[in-house]
Amino acid sequence: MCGRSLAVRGLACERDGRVLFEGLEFTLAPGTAVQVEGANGAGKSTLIRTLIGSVSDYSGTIAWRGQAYPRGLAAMRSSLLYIGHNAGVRRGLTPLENLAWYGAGRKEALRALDEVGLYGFEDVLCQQLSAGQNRRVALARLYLPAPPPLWVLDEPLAALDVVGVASLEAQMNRHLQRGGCVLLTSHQPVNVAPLLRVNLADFGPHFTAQELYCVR
Amino acid sequence: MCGRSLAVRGLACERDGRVLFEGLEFTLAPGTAVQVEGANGAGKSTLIRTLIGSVSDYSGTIAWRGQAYPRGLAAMRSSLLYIGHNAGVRRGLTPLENLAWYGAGRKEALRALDEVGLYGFEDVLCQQLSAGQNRRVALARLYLPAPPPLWVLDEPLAALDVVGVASLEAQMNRHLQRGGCVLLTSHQPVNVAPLLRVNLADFGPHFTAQELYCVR
Amino acid sequence: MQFQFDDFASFLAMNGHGPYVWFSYGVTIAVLVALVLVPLLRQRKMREQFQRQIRQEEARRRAGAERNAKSAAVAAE
Amino acid sequence: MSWQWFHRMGSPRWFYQKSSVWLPWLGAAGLILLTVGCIWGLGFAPQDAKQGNSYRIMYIHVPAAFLALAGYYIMAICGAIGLIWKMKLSFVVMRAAAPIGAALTFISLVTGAVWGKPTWGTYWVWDARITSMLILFFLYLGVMALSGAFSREQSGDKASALLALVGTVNIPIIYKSVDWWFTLHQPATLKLTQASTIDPSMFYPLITMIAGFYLFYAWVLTLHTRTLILQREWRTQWVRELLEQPVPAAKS
Amino acid sequence: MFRTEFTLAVRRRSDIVNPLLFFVTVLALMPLGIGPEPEMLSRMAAGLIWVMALLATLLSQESLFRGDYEDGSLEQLALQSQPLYYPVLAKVLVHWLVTGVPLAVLSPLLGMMLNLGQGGYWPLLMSLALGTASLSLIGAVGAALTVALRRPGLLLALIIMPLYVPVLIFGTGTVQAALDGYSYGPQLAILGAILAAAAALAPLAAAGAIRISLEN
Amino acid sequence: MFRTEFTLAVRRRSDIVNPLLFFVTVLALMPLGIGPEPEMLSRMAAGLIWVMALLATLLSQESLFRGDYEDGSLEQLALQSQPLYYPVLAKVLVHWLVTGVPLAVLSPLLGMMLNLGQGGYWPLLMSLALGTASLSLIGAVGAALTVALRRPGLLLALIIMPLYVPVLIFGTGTVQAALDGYSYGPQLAILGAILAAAAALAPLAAAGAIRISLEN
Ligand code: HEM
Ligand SMILES: Nc1ncnc2c1ncn2[C@@H]1O[C@H](COP(=O)(O)OP(=O)(O)OP(=O)(O)O)[C@@H](O)[C@H]1O
Ligand SMILES: Nc1ncnc2c1ncn2[C@@H]1O[C@H](COP(=O)(O)OP(=O)(O)OP(=O)(O)O)[C@@H](O)[C@H]1O
Ligand SMILES: [Mg+2]
Ligand SMILES: [Mg+2]
Repeated sequence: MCGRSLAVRGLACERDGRVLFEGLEFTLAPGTAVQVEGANGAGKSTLIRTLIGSVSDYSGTIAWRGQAYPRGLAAMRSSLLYIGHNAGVRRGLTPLENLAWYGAGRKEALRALDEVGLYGFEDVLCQQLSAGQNRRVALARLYLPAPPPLWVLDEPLAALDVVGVASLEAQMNRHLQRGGCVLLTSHQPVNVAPLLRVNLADFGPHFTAQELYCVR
Repeated sequence: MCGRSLAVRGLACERDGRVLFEGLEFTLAPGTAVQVEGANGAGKSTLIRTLIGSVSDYSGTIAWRGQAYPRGLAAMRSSLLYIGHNAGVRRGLTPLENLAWYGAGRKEALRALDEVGLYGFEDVLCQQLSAGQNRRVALARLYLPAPPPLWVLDEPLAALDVVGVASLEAQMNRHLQRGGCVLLTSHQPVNVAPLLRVNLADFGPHFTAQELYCVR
Repeated sequence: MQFQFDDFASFLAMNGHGPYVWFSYGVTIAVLVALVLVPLLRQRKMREQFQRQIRQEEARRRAGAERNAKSAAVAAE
Repeated sequence: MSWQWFHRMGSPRWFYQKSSVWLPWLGAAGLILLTVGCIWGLGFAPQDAKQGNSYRIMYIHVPAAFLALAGYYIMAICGAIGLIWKMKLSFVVMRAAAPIGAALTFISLVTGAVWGKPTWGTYWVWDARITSMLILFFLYLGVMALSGAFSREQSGDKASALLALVGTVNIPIIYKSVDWWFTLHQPATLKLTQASTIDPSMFYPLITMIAGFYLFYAWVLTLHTRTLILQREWRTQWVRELLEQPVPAAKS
Repeated sequence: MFRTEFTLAVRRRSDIVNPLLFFVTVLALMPLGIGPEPEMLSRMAAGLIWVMALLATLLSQESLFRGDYEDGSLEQLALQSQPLYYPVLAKVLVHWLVTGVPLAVLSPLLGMMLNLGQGGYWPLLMSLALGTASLSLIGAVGAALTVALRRPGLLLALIIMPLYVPVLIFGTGTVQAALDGYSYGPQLAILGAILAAAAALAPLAAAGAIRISLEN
Repeated sequence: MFRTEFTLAVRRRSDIVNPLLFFVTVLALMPLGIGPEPEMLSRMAAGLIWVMALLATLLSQESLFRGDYEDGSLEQLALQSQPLYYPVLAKVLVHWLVTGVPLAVLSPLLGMMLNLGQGGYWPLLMSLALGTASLSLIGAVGAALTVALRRPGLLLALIIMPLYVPVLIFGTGTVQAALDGYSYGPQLAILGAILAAAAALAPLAAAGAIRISLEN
């Protein structure tokens, strides 16, 4: 479903003159998940935003289905579902309207909201929902029918309660079985299979603040 | 150190006409921690904001060292250290300036920042730090010398990496041994002792959306 | 006290000041009537809305109970 | 003990039930006075020597202007009571008073402007009284906009009450300063005539209209308050029971 | 898309009413500043009304993309494969409908209060209706450029103001021509031409600006 | 406290420069709108400058408490046991220093551009310096009332503008009196009295408003 999917070769990023990672290599194959790991400030979010083409100062190659960026970017975008730190939930709209904004029909949206445990909150303004409920509104997009094959999720488990985490893991597993692929970051262990774990510390530069002044 | 500390009797809160919890009772004794648990939207943050006196529409009594609110509020406030969802980090200031704003001297602030793994980032603007690093700036207040006895932390583990979580737990344990007390919420298990766990679901009203339409 | 105008037409005309006077009174009456009607209409709308809400709640309650029963049955198996 | 009545009065339910008794009387009295005053003022009061018949606008302009100002103080006092004694009902009354006051201010502005055309030959002049009335209108709008801007009602209540209070401190200052500004510029062409020596035959209908406007104000304020009470308390048992009754056919 | 935007705009009704009220209040303050002499007011009426309409449009524009940026939905929009032209156009159209049109409709009343000469009302209304559409379009570029800044406030004003100048000149020119007894057709035609050009180009520029802002 | 506020203000330099630039550009636009006749401009100069100074102050005030509210530091401030009066006063003082004072200093230059009569410069500067301090104080109340709203924008203007009227009147009165050859001492004294009253009361009201906003 993902074709030859996402391949990263010799990727390096720097911020503020500090190299975050270099020589990063991995392949995201159809039907597999990749979890990016690393300490706080290691550059996970930066990596993700690079991969979806939101940040363009990097060296190395990123290729989507064999086509290197920036040529492959448009194709990648059309099969991308991205949920970042900022969940993309409009706080002045209700959950239902939020999903409608992403093009969901009313019935599917109701189904999806029900699945993320927001039954009964469809018509409450999002600014009145709790932190975790807002996250769930964003995640409801994963439950819409015929989702895009490539899911890129930056800390999707943050703010979710235990039941919510289990439900999300189940949904990701279902997606992998369908042949989709998932790229995610998380500080907690994530229960999906098959899972490839990429630790940014392994691609760190010789000498980083993280390594030197490690957290006690 | 906490005297007779924080006692909650028959507390009930409602939001938008929906009862979040009622008949809530617990005591936060000196040298102990209380972890408030509950599903997303159960009312943990609301409870915490009620206890620190930021929200005043509740029924029941809250007492600090035997003095009921609102009379006991001032005394509670003077021994409170609160870190909420919004961490209280000013993004236009550097970590060092942020701590200075909370009244820390330069030397102590540097020490504290070092302890939360921000050595080398003292003079970077907070808006350039990662999500977890921002959280750490807020948490650095816990590492300043002579902290207030009552710590109230709303999801302090969110966005922290594994090392950060361990370090924070160690610090909380140290605080408890000193005779301080900690009230926190978290969706992850927290490794502090002695720990009393209060689940809001046990004090739920007869009939809530959460109970009825439970998350799968 | 007596009626100040000769006939109805001159009452309407008011020596040429008619349009001003009648416009003022018209606007005033319209605003006053609106002040009365707005709460009444809103009450009526609320009543309807409320009854719909009760029906919806009832339906939800039933659906939720059904679902709970079903999951309990699944768990028992 | 002696405070019991006070707290009972603060209960929206008590107010709703009590007010349904005197509401019709208030409405009837107000409407009768208004009708009588209108007919009297329009048809039976004598013509003014200088202004001809256009002065008949006074019978609505002046009461509306009175109530517009009084309404602001009523609103602010209710807000203050709500802030100090945390009385729910008084916030509700405050919220109800804002649109009514704004409507009356609007009436006095419009009727004044229309009156100005035959009298001064222009719809609008920047006269002290008129200018400060316009500013009063903005103050009303500000209170209304602020109270509606919060998603949580209680916050909207308190915030707009505070604003109304700040406004009351300012109204006299604003009035004084605008007055001073006006005398500084002294546009010689126009002046509000000093009609303090108003003829009794013109004065009685005016008194009737003023009384009518006050009663009408009380009536409409009660109506608005009752609606707001229902809207706020619709989750409580007593409102549920009340609302479950079928909609009365003709009048509610 | 247009529908959602419109819902959002109507939901925060304040966005519609506020520019209008701002317009009216500032114009009411003007005589307090410069004195109430009718003949002086009448000479400046058209200019004052136009400048204030310009300010009201400008200031309401700050929030055009801000909400969407902050909650991440602008990023989501940019990730979609279709061009940003249409979403931007929809947003601008809604903005014009909720600010420009009411402003134009109200302008005769304000003209009256400021003693605008007879015969100036209709041209004023027409020129404002056409002109505010151009202003909305041009302003969108500035709003897009400054959306990534935390406090764009008056910087936006600075960027955009010079671009507004031609609209302002021909707008007041229309009214002045009518008041002086000339035909005001040509000026209106020029306003129309400006509008057409802006409609074609401004959304493109704004779309580009959004992409630049998002990379920050 | 004052130091930190000042650092913050200077760090986002744009906050200082923007109101100033706004002030200058709008005033530069004015002749375009209302025609360049010198004698007409000179009659309105004082009024225009004052109205625009008022607008610039007003618009820069929106951000007075916003940043602190959003990052949670306003809540932290409110939790402290000392009264909010002094922090508010410090903030207002800084605001005045970075907007009002530069504005007043620049005003003679603009007066020259608009043909303000000889002898009006000094009173203009004095009245602006005194008056903008009152404006900052009064505006702080509005800023505090609207800080919890997501898009206060022009609502703030609506709330505050009527309260600005006395300051505006006596401000222009000062200049007018001077231009007409009278002594302008009394007007300046009244401005001073207004300032004294505002300094005593406005921070109190603003502190109350902050507490209300935080409960939202
Ligand atoms: C503060 C608000 C106002 C109050 C308390 C007020 C009150 C009054 C009163 C008591 C009179 C009759 C007494 C007299 O004849 O002098 C009057 C007359 C009048 N008012 Fe007002 N009014 C207010 C606002 C306005 C406004 C906003 C307008 C016009 C836009 C207006 C236009 C007039 C006119 C044209 C007259 C008749 C003037 C005359 O007798 O020569 N007034 N007003
Ligand atoms: N400002 C508000 N207005 C109305 N309702 C609110 C408001 N804030 C919270 N609520 C409601 O109160 C409930 C509890 O919210 P709260 O933030 O306390 O949840 P929580 O337990 O902290 O959840 P989470 O684990 O997601 O942080 C939510 O269902 C929400 O809808
Ligand atoms: N806009 C920026 N300007 C300058 N430096 C930045 C910027 N954004 C991030 N950085 C730096 O890049 C580093 C990596 O940030 P990033 O957000 O990618 O970390 P992360 O791995 O996602 O951390 P976390 O686990 O805390 O989310 C940080 O040290 C930060 O200082
Ligand atoms: Mg990150
Ligand atoms: Mg929470």
